[in-house]
Amino acid sequence: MLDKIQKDREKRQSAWEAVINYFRKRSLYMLHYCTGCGAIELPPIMTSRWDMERFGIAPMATPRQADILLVTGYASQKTIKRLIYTYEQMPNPKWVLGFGSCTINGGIYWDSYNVINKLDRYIPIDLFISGCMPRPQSILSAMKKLQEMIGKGEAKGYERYKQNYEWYKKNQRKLLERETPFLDGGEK
Amino acid sequence: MITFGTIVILGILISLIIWLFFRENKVISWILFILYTGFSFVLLLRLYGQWQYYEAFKSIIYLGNIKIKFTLQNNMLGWIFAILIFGISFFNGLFSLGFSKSKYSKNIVPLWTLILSASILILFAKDFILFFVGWEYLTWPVFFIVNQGKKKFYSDSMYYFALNVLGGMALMLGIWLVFKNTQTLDIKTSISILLSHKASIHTFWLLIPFFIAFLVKSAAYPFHVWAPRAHSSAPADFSPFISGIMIKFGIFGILLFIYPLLSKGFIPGTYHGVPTTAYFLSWLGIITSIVATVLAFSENNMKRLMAYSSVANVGYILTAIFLTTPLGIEGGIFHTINHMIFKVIIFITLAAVYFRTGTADMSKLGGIAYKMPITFMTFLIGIIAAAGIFPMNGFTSKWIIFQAILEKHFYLMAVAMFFASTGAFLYLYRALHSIFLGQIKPEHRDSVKEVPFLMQIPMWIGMILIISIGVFPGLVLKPLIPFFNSIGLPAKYILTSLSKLPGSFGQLNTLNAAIIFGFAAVLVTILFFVVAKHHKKPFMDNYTAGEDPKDWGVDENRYQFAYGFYQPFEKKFLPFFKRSVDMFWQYFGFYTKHLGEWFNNIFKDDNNFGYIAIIGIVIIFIFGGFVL
Amino acid sequence: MIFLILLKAFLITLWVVFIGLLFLGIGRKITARIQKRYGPPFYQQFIDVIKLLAKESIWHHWIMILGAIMALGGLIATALHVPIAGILPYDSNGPIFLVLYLSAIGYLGMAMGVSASGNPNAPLGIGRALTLMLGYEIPFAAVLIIFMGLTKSSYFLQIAQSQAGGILHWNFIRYPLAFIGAEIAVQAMMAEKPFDQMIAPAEIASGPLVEWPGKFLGLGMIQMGVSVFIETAIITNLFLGPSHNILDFTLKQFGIYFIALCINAVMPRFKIENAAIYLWTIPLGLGLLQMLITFVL
Amino acid sequence: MKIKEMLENIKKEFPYIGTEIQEEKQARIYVCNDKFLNILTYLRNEKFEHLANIFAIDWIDEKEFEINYNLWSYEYLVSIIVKVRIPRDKAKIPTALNIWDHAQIYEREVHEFFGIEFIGNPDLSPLFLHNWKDLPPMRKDFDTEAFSRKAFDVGEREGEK
Repeated sequence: MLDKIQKDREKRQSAWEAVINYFRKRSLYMLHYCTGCGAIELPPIMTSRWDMERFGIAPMATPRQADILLVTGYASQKTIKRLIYTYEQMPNPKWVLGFGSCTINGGIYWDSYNVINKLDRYIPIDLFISGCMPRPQSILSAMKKLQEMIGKGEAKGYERYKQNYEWYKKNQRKLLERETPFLDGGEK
Repeated sequence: MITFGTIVILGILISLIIWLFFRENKVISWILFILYTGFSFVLLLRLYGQWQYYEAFKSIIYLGNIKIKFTLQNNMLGWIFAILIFGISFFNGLFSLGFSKSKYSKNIVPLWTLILSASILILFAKDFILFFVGWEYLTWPVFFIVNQGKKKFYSDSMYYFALNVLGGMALMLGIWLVFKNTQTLDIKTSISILLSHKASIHTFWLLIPFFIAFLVKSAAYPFHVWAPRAHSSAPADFSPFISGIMIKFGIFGILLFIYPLLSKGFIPGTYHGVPTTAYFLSWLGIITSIVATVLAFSENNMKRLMAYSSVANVGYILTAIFLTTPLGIEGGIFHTINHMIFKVIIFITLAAVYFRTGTADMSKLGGIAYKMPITFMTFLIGIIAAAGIFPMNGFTSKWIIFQAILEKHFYLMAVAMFFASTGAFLYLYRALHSIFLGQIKPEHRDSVKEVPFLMQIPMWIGMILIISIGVFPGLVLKPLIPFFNSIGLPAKYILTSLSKLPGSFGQLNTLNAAIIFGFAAVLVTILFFVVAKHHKKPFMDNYTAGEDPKDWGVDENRYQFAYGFYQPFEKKFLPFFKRSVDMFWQYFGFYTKHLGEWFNNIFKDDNNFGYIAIIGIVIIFIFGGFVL
Repeated sequence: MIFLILLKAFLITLWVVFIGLLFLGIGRKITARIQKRYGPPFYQQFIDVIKLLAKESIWHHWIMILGAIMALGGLIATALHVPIAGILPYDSNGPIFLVLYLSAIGYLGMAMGVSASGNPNAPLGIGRALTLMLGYEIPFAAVLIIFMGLTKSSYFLQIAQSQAGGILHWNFIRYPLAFIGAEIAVQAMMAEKPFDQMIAPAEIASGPLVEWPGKFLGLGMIQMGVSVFIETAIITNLFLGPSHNILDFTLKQFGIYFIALCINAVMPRFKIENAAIYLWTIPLGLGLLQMLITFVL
Repeated sequence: MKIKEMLENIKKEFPYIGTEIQEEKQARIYVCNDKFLNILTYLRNEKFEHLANIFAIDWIDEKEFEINYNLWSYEYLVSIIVKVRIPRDKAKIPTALNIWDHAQIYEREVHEFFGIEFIGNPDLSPLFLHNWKDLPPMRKDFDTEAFSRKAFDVGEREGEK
């Protein structure tokens, strides 16, 4: 009996979630963290050529109000720190879009001493956009895809971050708070 | 029972006792003070309705052939002032009793009781002699309190002293002129005599000394410079008294002597049914409020800022009173009473902040509200009232003042008053933010806590009073109906119920409006707490454009917006305002001092020129007298 | 009796919030079309508000919550005192001074709430907003006082009814200077361009709203809608004649908002002090000129 | 004044330097470690007031660092690069702080990326890199690929073997 009530409640909650998710996917406030060259692709998406506002996506100035964190391009060791700080300031639910090859595997900077290769080791990324640079169309299609995922309740990056918080913190700490050199050869 | 005599004599006696025996013991002093004010309050309360009551004292002083008789006559206006003064002082005393633990406290009880007994003389005096005695008797103790016997307050308190001595001298001159013209010192009689031969050429000049005396006391425009300085140098728990009560004596004087003369056409000439002189003085009130408002924008000392706010409110009151219409008087008196209440409350909260932090510089404060919530709520309600926003008492009286201005169709005046009224919002928000909100300073994080309950009592009472008068203006206006009847307030302006505000251009049911406001607030509160959850974050976890403040050594001190709050505004307007009056009084003081030094030097020098010159002047005067 | 008043108030509140948010949504669409974009659907603002209300929020101190409640509560109470085609929850007739000073409590609540967040950008934005407020209140007061003087009443309802008898009796035709002055003042009141210094996303990170997440922002959006409603309703009552029904009234309101939007879409932004000075010269000058023409000549 | 004359003048003053004209408005001066401050002082007095930047080159095969001072004259509109070579092992060089105040930040940068010590510069704390513990990254003997693999957990790439 109790089980049944519990199950019913879960079902109801999920129905409630589904309704809310509809509103969430139709209204996304975006904080663009313009680290690299990718920022130049944003104006065409926002202005009259592609106009992302028709999908309910609007730019916002502060992380407190944002739903999406758009990381446009590579993140260096120094920027990743700001990125994590910003991401943690955003209230739930929140999603991260990795933009361009650099966020996937470092792109052309893959063997550089300061460019992060895999961004999703440090913050949970819901969707990557491949390309160097990705064209505005692909960004828009990624947005649509993200909306679809949110609508279905699949985009759960923020919950992944909560569940695997220790793992993410460990990776972040390894990079940012290291005490020994990575390579032999040691101190300068 | 001899009420007034008792209060005056008791005040002097208590002052002496404290000065002789309890100078070091602040607690006993303040308890005596509370007992005295409470006792006097009860005594005065019993006099409501007995408007024929008077106390006469025989004296042996002769002035010419007239034997002076001192009479204290109960009157409605004086009674309402007195009851407020003793009530406010009572609660202020409770606050000060708590405040006396602080190292910033001084034992000002002996002087304060003297001031209170002097106020009785002013408020109930039937003749000018007693009025003048009370007036001077009020001025001097305040000077000693403001000065605090410290050198660093010398120049600030000098502004108070010089201007108020000027006012006192002007008052004496005025009384002499009145006596010369009417051969009587009784206030009421002299007014009627003056009115009976108003065509005389002296009429206007006769009033000028009185204008100066009363405008100085009420810190109106050209004389406003003393107010911010006196407030900032006075002990924190005495500032409420200056703003709440002291400056109202000027308004009382105007109501007592100038208003009856002007409204009966003592000075010929009218403009739209208002005596021309009064019309210009109305504009003086507007100028006072605008100047004080603009000066308050750039003020960093919280007590000075609120002092400017008081000056601005005095401007509204003067405007209303000098309309010389019954509705204007109603608005003026109502605003005087409301201002007494909310400004005392505001200054008490500032004193509470001072009590805990020991600074009056707003840039050194911030975030106090998180540690002193009651004080903050009191201050908030106080400034809402001061800004004249609806559910508080400031709105009700401002409504009547606006109605009074519109009744006379002075539309430009109403627009100008809107400027001052909106400007109040700016500096009050600045005070709210800089003192109470924003980031809390590291040095205040642990040391600051809420004031003890004893000191909260006046705050609670004040909050209740402010809100209840705001919702039920009849609480104040209804008891005053006999007075309004005596000045001829038309029946349509007299309250029919507790919550119906009268007005020339329409009425307002404050209770209904308050219900609607409460309804909306409840609705929003329900909405807020029904929807998604919220959780708390520390203050430094804040939007910093992605930077961790700790990395840059940025602490709460530097993450607070405190300097140059209205800088764009100041840049454009302040040079114009700063130059005008402050500079004038500074130069005035400078040259007066030089003149004094020059005379001083005459006697200091070894040569006998000075003596010869003085003797010469005396001889010239004597012979001149013979010749003329 | 009191329940009837409250029921009426509740229904009017729903209407005000609905129309306010609808206007904001249509406004976004129109702005998009002026900029040759497709634009969001007209009901976008409702979606935004519901999403924000469902979003988790952070707060720093309960004063923030108090401020948010005061802000929206004050503005809703204001809206309930502005006659909507003559409809009011009780027979207040729309007292003008009450509306002016009650809306101030909304702004004070907002200012207090954002200050309590501890972010210096917020008071910076509020400081700008208040400087602007000092600018637009004066010409607006001048215009209001003209009509108060003409009708000898301080009620919106009487001013609206005094224009009965066809479009030629409407105040915006009879007193065009006052209308232009009030329009400019209302543009500033809505913080539309060229008077949007307080928001300035690129300068001070959307100013007062910098630390307002989730439902705070949701309430803020409702508040924005309500304030648009109040401002357009005031202008409609003052200038656009008596309205026969609520639809008529709303269409007139929309007309006012449409003008503001069109100006907003094509304008740059004033500097802070220049905005105040502009408001004290052109609109105030127009208002005073109208006053002179009406009462003296 | 032509650039050739200018260099001849300098050479007259300091016979031990090497000069080379790059272009019409660009020249190089080669100088050994212990004398270069004199040249810099002289050049500054001869209207080369602007120190555009300081940069280093790692000649790993010759076991030398080359420090370059990029100077510009507003008077003659001529750029001169002063090149100083120092041994690579425990590289040290006197600071140019006494000649140009703003050399401080350039030297700090060079120190951070090459590990060259500027004797007399009071503040050589890290400027750009976040919490750097390895060899200075711009040195040729620093293996950036290995570092990247290790620090950023790249592992083996697909199709690399």
